[in-house]
Amino acid sequence: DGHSPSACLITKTDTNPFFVKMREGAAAKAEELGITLNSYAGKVDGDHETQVQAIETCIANGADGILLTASDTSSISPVVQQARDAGLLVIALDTPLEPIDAADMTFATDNFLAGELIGKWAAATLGDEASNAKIGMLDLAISQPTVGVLRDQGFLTGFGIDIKDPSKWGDEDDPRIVGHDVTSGNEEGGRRAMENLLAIDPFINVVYTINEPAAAGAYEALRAIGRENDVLIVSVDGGCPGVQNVAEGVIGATSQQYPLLMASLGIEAIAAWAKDGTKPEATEGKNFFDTGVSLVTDQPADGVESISVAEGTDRCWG
Amino acid sequence: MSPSDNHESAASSAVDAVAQFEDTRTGLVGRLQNRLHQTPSLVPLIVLLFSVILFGVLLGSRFFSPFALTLILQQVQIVGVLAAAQTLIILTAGIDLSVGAIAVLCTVVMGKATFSYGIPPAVSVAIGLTVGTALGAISGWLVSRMKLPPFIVTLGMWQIVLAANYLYSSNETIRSQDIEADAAFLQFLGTKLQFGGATFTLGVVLMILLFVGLAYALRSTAWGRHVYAVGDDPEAAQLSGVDVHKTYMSVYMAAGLICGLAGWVMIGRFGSISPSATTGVIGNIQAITAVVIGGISLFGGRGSIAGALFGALIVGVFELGLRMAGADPQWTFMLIGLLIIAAVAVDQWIREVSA
Amino acid sequence: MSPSDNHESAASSAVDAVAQFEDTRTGLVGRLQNRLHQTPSLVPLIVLLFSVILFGVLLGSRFFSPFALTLILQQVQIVGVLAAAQTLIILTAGIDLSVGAIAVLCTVVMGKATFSYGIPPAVSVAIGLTVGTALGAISGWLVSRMKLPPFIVTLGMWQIVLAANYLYSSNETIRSQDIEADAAFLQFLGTKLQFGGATFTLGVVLMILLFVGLAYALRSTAWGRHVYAVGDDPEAAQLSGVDVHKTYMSVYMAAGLICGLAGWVMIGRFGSISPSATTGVIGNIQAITAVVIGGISLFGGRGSIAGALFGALIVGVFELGLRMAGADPQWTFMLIGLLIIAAVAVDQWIREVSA
Amino acid sequence: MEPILKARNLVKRYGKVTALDHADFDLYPGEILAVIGDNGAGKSSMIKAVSGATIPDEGQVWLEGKEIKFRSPIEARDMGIETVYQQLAMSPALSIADNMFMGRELRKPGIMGKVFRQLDKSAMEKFAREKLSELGLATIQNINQAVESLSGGQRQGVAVARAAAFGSKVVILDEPTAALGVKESRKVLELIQDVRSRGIPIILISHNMPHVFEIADRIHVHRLGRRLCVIDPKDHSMSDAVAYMTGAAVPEMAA
Amino acid sequence: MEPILKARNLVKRYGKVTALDHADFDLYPGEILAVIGDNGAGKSSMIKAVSGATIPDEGQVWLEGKEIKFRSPIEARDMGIETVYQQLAMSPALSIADNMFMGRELRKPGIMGKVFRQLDKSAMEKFAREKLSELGLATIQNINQAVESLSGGQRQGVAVARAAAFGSKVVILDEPTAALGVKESRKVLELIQDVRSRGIPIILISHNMPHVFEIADRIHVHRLGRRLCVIDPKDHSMSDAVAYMTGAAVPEMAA
Ligand SMILES: Nc1ncnc2c1ncn2[C@@H]1O[C@H](COP(=O)(O)OP(=O)(O)OP(=O)(O)O)[C@@H](O)[C@H]1O
Ligand SMILES: Nc1ncnc2c1ncn2[C@@H]1O[C@H](COP(=O)(O)OP(=O)(O)OP(=O)(O)O)[C@@H](O)[C@H]1O
Ligand SMILES: [Mg+2]
Ligand SMILES: [Mg+2]
Repeated sequence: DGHSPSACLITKTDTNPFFVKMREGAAAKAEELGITLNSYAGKVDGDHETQVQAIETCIANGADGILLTASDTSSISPVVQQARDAGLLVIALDTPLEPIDAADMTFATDNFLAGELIGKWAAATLGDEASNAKIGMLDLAISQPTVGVLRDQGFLTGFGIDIKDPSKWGDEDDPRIVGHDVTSGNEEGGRRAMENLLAIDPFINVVYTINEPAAAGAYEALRAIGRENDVLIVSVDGGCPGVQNVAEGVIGATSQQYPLLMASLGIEAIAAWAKDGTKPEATEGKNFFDTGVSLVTDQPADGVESISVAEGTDRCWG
Repeated sequence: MSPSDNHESAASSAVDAVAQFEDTRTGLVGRLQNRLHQTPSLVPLIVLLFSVILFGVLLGSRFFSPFALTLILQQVQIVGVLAAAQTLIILTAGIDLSVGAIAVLCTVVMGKATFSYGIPPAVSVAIGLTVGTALGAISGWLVSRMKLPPFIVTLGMWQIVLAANYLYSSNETIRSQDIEADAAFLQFLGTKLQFGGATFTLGVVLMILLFVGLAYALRSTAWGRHVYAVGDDPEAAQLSGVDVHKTYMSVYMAAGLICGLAGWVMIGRFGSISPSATTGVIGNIQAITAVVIGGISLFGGRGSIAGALFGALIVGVFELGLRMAGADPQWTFMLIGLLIIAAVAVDQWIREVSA
Repeated sequence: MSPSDNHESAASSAVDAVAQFEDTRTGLVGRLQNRLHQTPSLVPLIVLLFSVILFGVLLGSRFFSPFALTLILQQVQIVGVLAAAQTLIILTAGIDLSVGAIAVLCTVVMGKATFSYGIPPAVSVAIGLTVGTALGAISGWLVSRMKLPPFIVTLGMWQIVLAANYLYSSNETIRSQDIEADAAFLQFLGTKLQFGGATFTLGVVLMILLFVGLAYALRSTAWGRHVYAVGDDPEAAQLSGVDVHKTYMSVYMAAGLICGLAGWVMIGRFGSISPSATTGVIGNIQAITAVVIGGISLFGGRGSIAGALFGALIVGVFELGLRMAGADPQWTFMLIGLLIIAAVAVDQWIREVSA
Repeated sequence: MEPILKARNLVKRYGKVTALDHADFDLYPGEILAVIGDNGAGKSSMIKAVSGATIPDEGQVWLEGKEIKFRSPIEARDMGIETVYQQLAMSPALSIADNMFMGRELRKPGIMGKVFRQLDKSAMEKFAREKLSELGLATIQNINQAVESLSGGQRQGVAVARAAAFGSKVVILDEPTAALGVKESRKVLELIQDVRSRGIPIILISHNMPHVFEIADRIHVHRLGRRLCVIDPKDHSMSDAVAYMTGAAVPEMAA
Repeated sequence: MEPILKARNLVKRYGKVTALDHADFDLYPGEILAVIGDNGAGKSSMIKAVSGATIPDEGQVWLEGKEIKFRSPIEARDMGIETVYQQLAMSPALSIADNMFMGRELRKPGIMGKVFRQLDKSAMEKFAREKLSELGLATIQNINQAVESLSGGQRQGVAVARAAAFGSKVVILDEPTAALGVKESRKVLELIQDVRSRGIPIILISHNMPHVFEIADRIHVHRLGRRLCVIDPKDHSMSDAVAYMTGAAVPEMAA
């Protein structure tokens, strides 16, 4: 129809480095393919309303496709359907919609798997001590957005703890868990939450963190009382500062995700859709296109597949 | 009569005329100034029209389509309804930080009632509205009887309601598909009315009716006059015969009820019920923004509720317009910040010029 | 003298005594009431002591340890400094929603100056403080000269600064280790002073000195009297010879500078520099909460700045205490909401009883 | 004759200050009772206590022989006591008509009034205009003008007109002419006499002795929080009154 | 003799209202000039225009023969013009001493005052107490009392004392006795004469004709936003003055 193809990228926020990189990847690919890209984001983590408004805007703008990292995976379905009815290709990035076929395709990391990897690694690294571990859980927010729940519950599962209801954290009764606290996914929250948990039990020796900035904050709190060397911190994301922190021993291991890859693949898919109406295919044997997750650590543990920090640094995103 | 005040009798033959002043402003500008002076809520209306035209010129028919223009209405319906509640509170010189949180809690209550306790949807809606009203009543009581500042009361209420909302719902979302299947009435306000490309939802209609109704009540009933009087000066209102306590209670309860309605509108708009809806966290600031852009004084007792609707629409126009123009979200955020200051500065300026 | 007012001369031999009223309250309670009446900032201090004792009894030596008690100081240092800025604004009957955002922007500016432009850290800190002061000056000018309500100005400023902060920093974090290696001065306020289990940081010391200094300035200098006068009634202050514009400007600039200091404190506390620090989003509400729990009137002109420090500490004690007592984050959030309302209600009650 | 309004042993304390110290008070039907006294003597406190604006700490009040305990000014108004307070109780942003009818608005007849509770603005405006004309304030151009745009004198006029129009048993005026010019003051004095001629008793607080002696039937002298004495203006000179209220002389009857 | 304060053709409009309509004004050294006029005649507007509280739309003001254009009351104060405004300019929550010295606080001598800018509270309190005693307000128990805890009369006393103490060229009083009792009013009148005896001219706005005729040297009659005439109280009766200001009669000289 004469105009150049256009695409929308809608992320949960645009303040988290993860989504910042995702946008950079999409923008680079879009420029390469001559696609107009408009980016939108929620105002805060879990902002569903703004995402709905963004999808509506894309429909009004006559875009060809939408790359969506949904804050609320089930509630978004009706408006996604509206977009698909209007002829837009909708690709879920990072987080699958519920049901997963609400989107045309999903390019995702499995957040539960990401958590599970670090959980297994932590348990394996502690060995027999795992049964006496004292675990601090640094989560995202009290509104318990899904990504936070998936990572948290994945970690606990990997560590070998009964997670009860997998749709929320905080209902576990395993005595090894000292407590949960929330961090907003940044250094500030990480430090305060760690201090709070240390005040409950100063002998915490395993710390799960929602992402690497929170891990860096937790590390500062541990350093303040001189315990930075005897606590195992694990995290999820795989951003370059995070991987560097793994290299320097601040973080023991992190699950690396690939937002740039997801975004550029998504843009390519939209370009193809705009050109001749072809839809992307799912990974063999899965109902989504898995962009993968890898455990980054220099202390590999038996039975947990991992990549080295050097490799992680090559593939990191920020 | 004592002789001492004979001199005052000289006043008895005083001329009764006072200085009469004519309005010297004539012509189009003069008449406009006059009109603005009499109806200050025209100011946000003018800003609204101006911003629609601005984006129309910038974006052309993409923006000037029935689809896009009615989309704005749909996008502001929740904030609009919350702004109506906020206006009532602000007119009494208060401020309500809890509006958004109450709305979200009401959605959760409606959902829980239907899906966990098996109550018929229509009754669940009524229960949700009752909960909103009751929360409003608590705030009202604390403000009116305990004489606590509204800012504090609703700040506390905000946190309490938000936490209660997460705890009560166990952070569980009720999916749109399930609601549609089992309790479609909860989504009733999402019902669409299509006229060509233009789409109205019952939620939008409700919002407009709400503003019309409140505008009538505030202007043409004793209750409305009392709301203004209490906002102006509660002590003077008390002394001149207004039941200040009753007025506060009615205002806070009405605001709570309207927040409940906003909750129902939310279910209609989003289909699902999610305790983590952002309205709970930022709905208050959005509503306050709409109210102040609408020219309603934060000091109470002054302003017309229509302004709040225009204020919400102005923000909606800017947000959609900037998004459609492809502005980065942070730039949009920043421009809305500028807009808030600019709108109020323009308002101030027009009032001064037209004084 | 005209004969008409002879009667008034009868007043010349009037008795000069007026009714003398003795304070009938004696005993311990009476003296306490009297004391509270004279020094209302004692009220939050009492609430603070009471809450420390409460958690001390509940949690025993875990809470009553030098570690936990000084941890509270460390945890409140940022909010405390922001509350000092907020107090100044609130004393002039304003409110500042932008304090947290300005603090975060200042951290980013300090980091960028050092790491992107290679400016020496000490100069970068100065640049950061200047930026804070300049932003305060803009708000002050809009409030004082354009006569815009502070709520609106700082609401807009909040959004603008926050967005500018993300855009300017491209959301990039500067790691603690890098700062330590290349620009340790930025972390200067994180320097620890250890006394047994008790840990103080220079940031905590700065916070306390700031409160002492401001308390002195507000009570014992002409500037302080002018701040109160302007907050009480700006028109009366103007008529009785206060340079209201200068006072507003000095207050907003001082608040901006203090926000810059809060930014420096943040770097010291977190080690790293992150544009997405939560303080940018909720620092304003936290600071306002501290101020109001500290008994400072939102209507301006009344209250003592020491109250704001006590208010911040009360919240800090409750947050840590509740967490240590095993309340989960959602319950803690809710209980803080209740605390806000309860603290202000108790304050109101004590004032009434001691009136 | 029974007093229409009677108070005994009223006590009101504000913290350390005892504003009313066992004050007594009597108002007889159809009279103009002036209350005079120094600044801070407790005159305003006394009339606030009998009109429900404050609740006295001790003491009793009787209206037409029945003991009453007002908990708000609304209750006093409902019983026919209208008061113009020293700090005028007006809502500055509302119109003159709105202010005059505050708390007793007229509703439209028929369904609009009953069901939709619509105000009958035109009726209220008409009434307000009439009452203001009686006071010689016909010059107010626009009855829908906000009260804040009136001069202090005009505002006081509106308050007095409201009290005079609605008071059915007692009208209380606390320094109604303090801010008024000569001409405007005279109008208020005329209005007071007018109200009395309708049989309604009036309490007038004033510092203007000539005015007090001109229209009062009895003069209540208040001093140090209590009634010092009641004098008849025909038997006492203004100098006597001033001497009593300032403490320069002691009234015989009290002596 | 040259007027010390002179104004010509002052115009001030508030929206539709013309508060000052080419008003003229003269104050001569050492005199007490009374300004009388109906409510809303524009008296307060005029003194606000000459004391910097409002900026007139048109017209000129001269102080001691030099044209001045005040942009704020501070400038007027710095030139020795002290004003007590009709709505008292006080900060209710601050103490009496704070209010008296607002904007011209005394600092401690030595380093505490110079470097730390510490206020000399005891000196200010001592001065404030002296000035209030002169006014017969010695009964204020505590000079550190907040102004809001004073009675209206006491408050007016504080404002007058402040103006009298600091006015070096002109003292302007806008209805200083409106809320005062007989005794307190007399004190203010005495104070006014006291200030004049120090050679400082005074402008007194009042509705109380006996007071005006008792102490004024000349009387400026204001009507409908402008000066109608200036009369000598020795040549005219109070009835004349009232007739002129209310428009019941037209002054000869103006005719
Ligand atoms: N709300 C209040 N709070 C504290 N003190 C008060 C209050 N109202 C009155 N007072 C005090 O009570 C005393 C009596 O005051 P009141 O107003 O009754 O005097 P008044 O006789 O009406 O004086 P005026 O002639 O100046 O109006 C005064 O000392 C006053 O300061
Ligand atoms: N700030 C203002 N805004 C609007 N109108 C005003 C303002 N100040 C004064 N006016 C109007 O200007 C006119 C003159 O008012 P001004 O106060 O000067 O009268 P005045 O002679 O002092 O009266 P009074 O004896 O009642 O004090 C009045 O009609 C008044 O309503
Ligand atoms: Mg009184
Ligand atoms: Mg005047």
